Amino acid sequence: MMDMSTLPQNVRASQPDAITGYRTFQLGHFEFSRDAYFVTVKWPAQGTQHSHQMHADAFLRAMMRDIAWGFFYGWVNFDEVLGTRNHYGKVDLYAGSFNASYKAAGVDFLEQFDTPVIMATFKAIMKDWVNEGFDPFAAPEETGTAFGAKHGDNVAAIERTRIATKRMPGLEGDSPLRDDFPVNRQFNDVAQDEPEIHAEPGFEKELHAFNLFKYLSRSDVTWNPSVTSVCKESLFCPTTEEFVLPVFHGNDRVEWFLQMSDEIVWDVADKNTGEPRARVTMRAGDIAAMPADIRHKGYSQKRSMLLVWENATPNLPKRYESGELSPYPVQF
Amino acid sequence: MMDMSTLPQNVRASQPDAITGYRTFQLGHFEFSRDAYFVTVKWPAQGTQHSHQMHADAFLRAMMRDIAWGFFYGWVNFDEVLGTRNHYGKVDLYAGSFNASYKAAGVDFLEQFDTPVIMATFKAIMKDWVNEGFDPFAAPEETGTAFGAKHGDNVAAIERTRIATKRMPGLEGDSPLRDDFPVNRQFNDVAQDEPEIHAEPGFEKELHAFNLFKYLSRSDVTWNPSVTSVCKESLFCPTTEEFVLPVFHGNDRVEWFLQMSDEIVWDVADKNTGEPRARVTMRAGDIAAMPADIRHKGYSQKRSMLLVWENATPNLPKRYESGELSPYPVQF
Amino acid sequence: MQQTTFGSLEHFQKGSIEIIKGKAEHYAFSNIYEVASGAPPYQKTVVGKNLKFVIESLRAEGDSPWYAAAHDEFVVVMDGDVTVHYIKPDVAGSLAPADSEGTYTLDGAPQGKSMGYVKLGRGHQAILPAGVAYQFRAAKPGVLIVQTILGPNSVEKWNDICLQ
Amino acid sequence: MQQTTFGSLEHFQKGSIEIIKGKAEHYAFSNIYEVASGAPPYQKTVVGKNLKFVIESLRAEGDSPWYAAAHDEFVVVMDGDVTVHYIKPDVAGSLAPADSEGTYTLDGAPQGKSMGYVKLGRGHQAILPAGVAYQFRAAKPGVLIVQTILGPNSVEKWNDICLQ
Ligand SMILES: [Fe+3]
Ligand SMILES: [Fe+3]
Repeated sequence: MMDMSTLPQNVRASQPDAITGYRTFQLGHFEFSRDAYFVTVKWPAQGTQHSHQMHADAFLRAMMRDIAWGFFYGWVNFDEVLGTRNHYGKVDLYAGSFNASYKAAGVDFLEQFDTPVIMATFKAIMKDWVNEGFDPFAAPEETGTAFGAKHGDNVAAIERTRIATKRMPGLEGDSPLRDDFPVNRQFNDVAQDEPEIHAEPGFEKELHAFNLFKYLSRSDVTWNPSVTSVCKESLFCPTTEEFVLPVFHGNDRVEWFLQMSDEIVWDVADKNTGEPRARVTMRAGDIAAMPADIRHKGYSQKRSMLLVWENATPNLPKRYESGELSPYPVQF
Repeated sequence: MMDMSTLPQNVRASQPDAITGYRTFQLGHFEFSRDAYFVTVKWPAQGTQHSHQMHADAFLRAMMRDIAWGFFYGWVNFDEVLGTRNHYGKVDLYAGSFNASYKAAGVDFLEQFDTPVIMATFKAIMKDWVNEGFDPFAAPEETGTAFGAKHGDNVAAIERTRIATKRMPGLEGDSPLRDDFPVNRQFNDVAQDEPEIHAEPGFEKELHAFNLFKYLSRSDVTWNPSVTSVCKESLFCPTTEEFVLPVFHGNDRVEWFLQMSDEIVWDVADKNTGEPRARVTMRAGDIAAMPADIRHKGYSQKRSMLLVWENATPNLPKRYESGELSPYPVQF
Repeated sequence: MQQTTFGSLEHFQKGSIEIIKGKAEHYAFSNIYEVASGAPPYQKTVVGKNLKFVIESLRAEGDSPWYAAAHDEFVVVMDGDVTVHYIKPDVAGSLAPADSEGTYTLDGAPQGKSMGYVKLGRGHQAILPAGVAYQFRAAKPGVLIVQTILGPNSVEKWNDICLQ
Repeated sequence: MQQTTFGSLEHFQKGSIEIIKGKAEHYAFSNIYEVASGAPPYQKTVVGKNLKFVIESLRAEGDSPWYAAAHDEFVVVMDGDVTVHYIKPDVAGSLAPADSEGTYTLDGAPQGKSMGYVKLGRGHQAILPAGVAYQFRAAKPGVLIVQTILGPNSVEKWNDICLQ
């Protein structure tokens, strides 16, 4: 059990509950608590307290991504009520702020935090609430249950960090390949051959190639992109996907998907209201944009390879929000 | 594997899928298919096909209730898109018809079926899609997974029937008590004593009492009310609840809840649009009405005893729908 | 295992309503223990009403009047120990008017034959058969719920008991 | 285990969009295999465009022109077998204008030193380093995607390739 003295300074938490063993956390005016099956979030609105409940597994999978992605680009909706919005240095935590019904009823609430403060709290929540045997990065078939009273922890699983790549994995001084990782059970049929590199003497460090599909077949996480090539601010961030994206991602810029294998279906909804916009079925070789005014959530019934393509150009959020840039990447 | 020849006459199903092993079912213009993780429902709207996806476990738990309850009173929403509405002899199956966004976009669809036809199809879907080890009536801690390719079946679990009671369980000629059932793991502390019945000679069959809490502690299902007392059309339908009500029930009449033990939180939403209305926290001894114009979904973090109180007076749906009866049971 | 929590006269924790749209009154939300704790013995306080059908919360304390109804009623003991005594009237149908609904209070024990009694503890349910007189007896305060129909003795005081 | 499904020039199954609100065009949805199957060899067809950045789909067939860019580019072979040959120019920065963006087509192999070659199969990725000339060679038709910046050889034909 986590000792209070090990809580980072900025994290406000109760003693462990006598019955469930879980701590309750305060972040600004928000309160997060969990029990055997659920996570409950409370916030003030209209002079009283409102609350919202999520299944613990869904909540932990969502919060894990928010942490691993460093709050990512734009909006990370844990579900239709709760989420974060990244302002890069500061982060909004909100309940109902991007839900048409909550907004209309005036029971929404949003509070901004310095990134280190919210990050420390989120990490402390995960450390306390993820039980032994539950891996929030894993596909359902690969992990134990998130449910029940507190039993143990799984710090190794939740402290995986996203690999930073400068140009391309395997280049000297750059991020490592994954040859030490086992091939995932759902990619046993993916060829494990490597390209032949025939460099002339003196050019051994300049020529470089690797098997991207092999690399992806050895990913031990789902829905967790990592960079494999950098062309200025253009980032290829492929990832392996199984089951469901634990968040409904609302980007503050245009994002592209290239489906490298198998199939993902995307539910697309309005970024501000959550109202449904489209369902996009992408199969191997399909490429499509996720406009800057939507949120998206993917379903992958078989583990699949998805190339997420991001644009890290500075100041994009302002340029999209001001209307300078169209939310749609191509006019035709 | 279910043989095609065993499919009831009215049920339209494909051969088992070569990869997943599951059949695809047609019901009117609806199509139901499942894969390792998801159930997909398709329907026609605006000259094209629309679809919606649910986690297989959530779908199977919802459909199980719809079958066991005989389509129940009013609306059984599997989630915010899909559901059935009971017309007692006929049943509407709908997608988006009670979802403000789908309605506004015109992509909703509703089709009415004779009750035996939709019932036969739903039962055939359950028979084919529920794998060995998965019990859609059980709490998550008590069952194996619903996921994966087809493996075996669990006919015993899905063919449990709701017990019909004429006056009170245990009376001569009435439904049985549950003394042969084990006490549920979460009710090990519930007293198992029985009332003392001191009947004078000749009145042994008229005096009757039993331990209702003991009876409930031995329920082997969750979220599945059964009748324990009948006062004309007033039916006490207690049930034991753990985890989450797999449907969002929209009643066509007023329904009451009396929380007999522990705690349930209810999400309440508008019956027609799905917009949130309230969250009601009920603890032991609390009694509250669910108005006739809402839908409700409960969360029970510990297995709890809930008395659902129904009114089986004929023609209530019309009287509420016409406005003759207020959706709120009491004015004060 | 988490303990199973029942309520009692001594200890109950009423829940709450968070309103997003609408009114708390729509839910007619009360607590049977709270109602019984504030009521005189055997006041048949209506805590649930579905058209003519009701659930009443009763504070059991001492001996109740003798009651009868023309239809089956049911009692569940929600706290304490309660004995129910039954008398079969000599003249069938003499206690409550034919086809009447709800609980009638009798003027003492009726002429008839003792049918016996049942001793109920918490969670126990007994039938109160149509046409039979019955009386509750409780040595210490307890709480009953009765499933019946709105009748001459039913007391409605929603304003006092419901969350608003 | 379900088989892993990749696409190819010979076999791809394009997905679809169900519109609830909005337009299919907003998603600029195409398929790299379909695009490559309808394109002349090594046409740099833009299939993804994020401001100036692009993903191009190329049908690999025979020898490509020699290319170079002032910045790193990357290629992933999505179908077939492709060899990439590299030449380091004698004069650094002589192949693409300084600070230019996108891929330049060279007039044949440039003066310089052979750096060697890489043989890529399906799923293999290679770097196309800044300032270096490179040429694709494919004995049989295949499909490449190139991560680069919109340049003089990029071809945009969204109307022809996207779901509408
Ligand atoms: Fe995204
Ligand atoms: Fe209900």
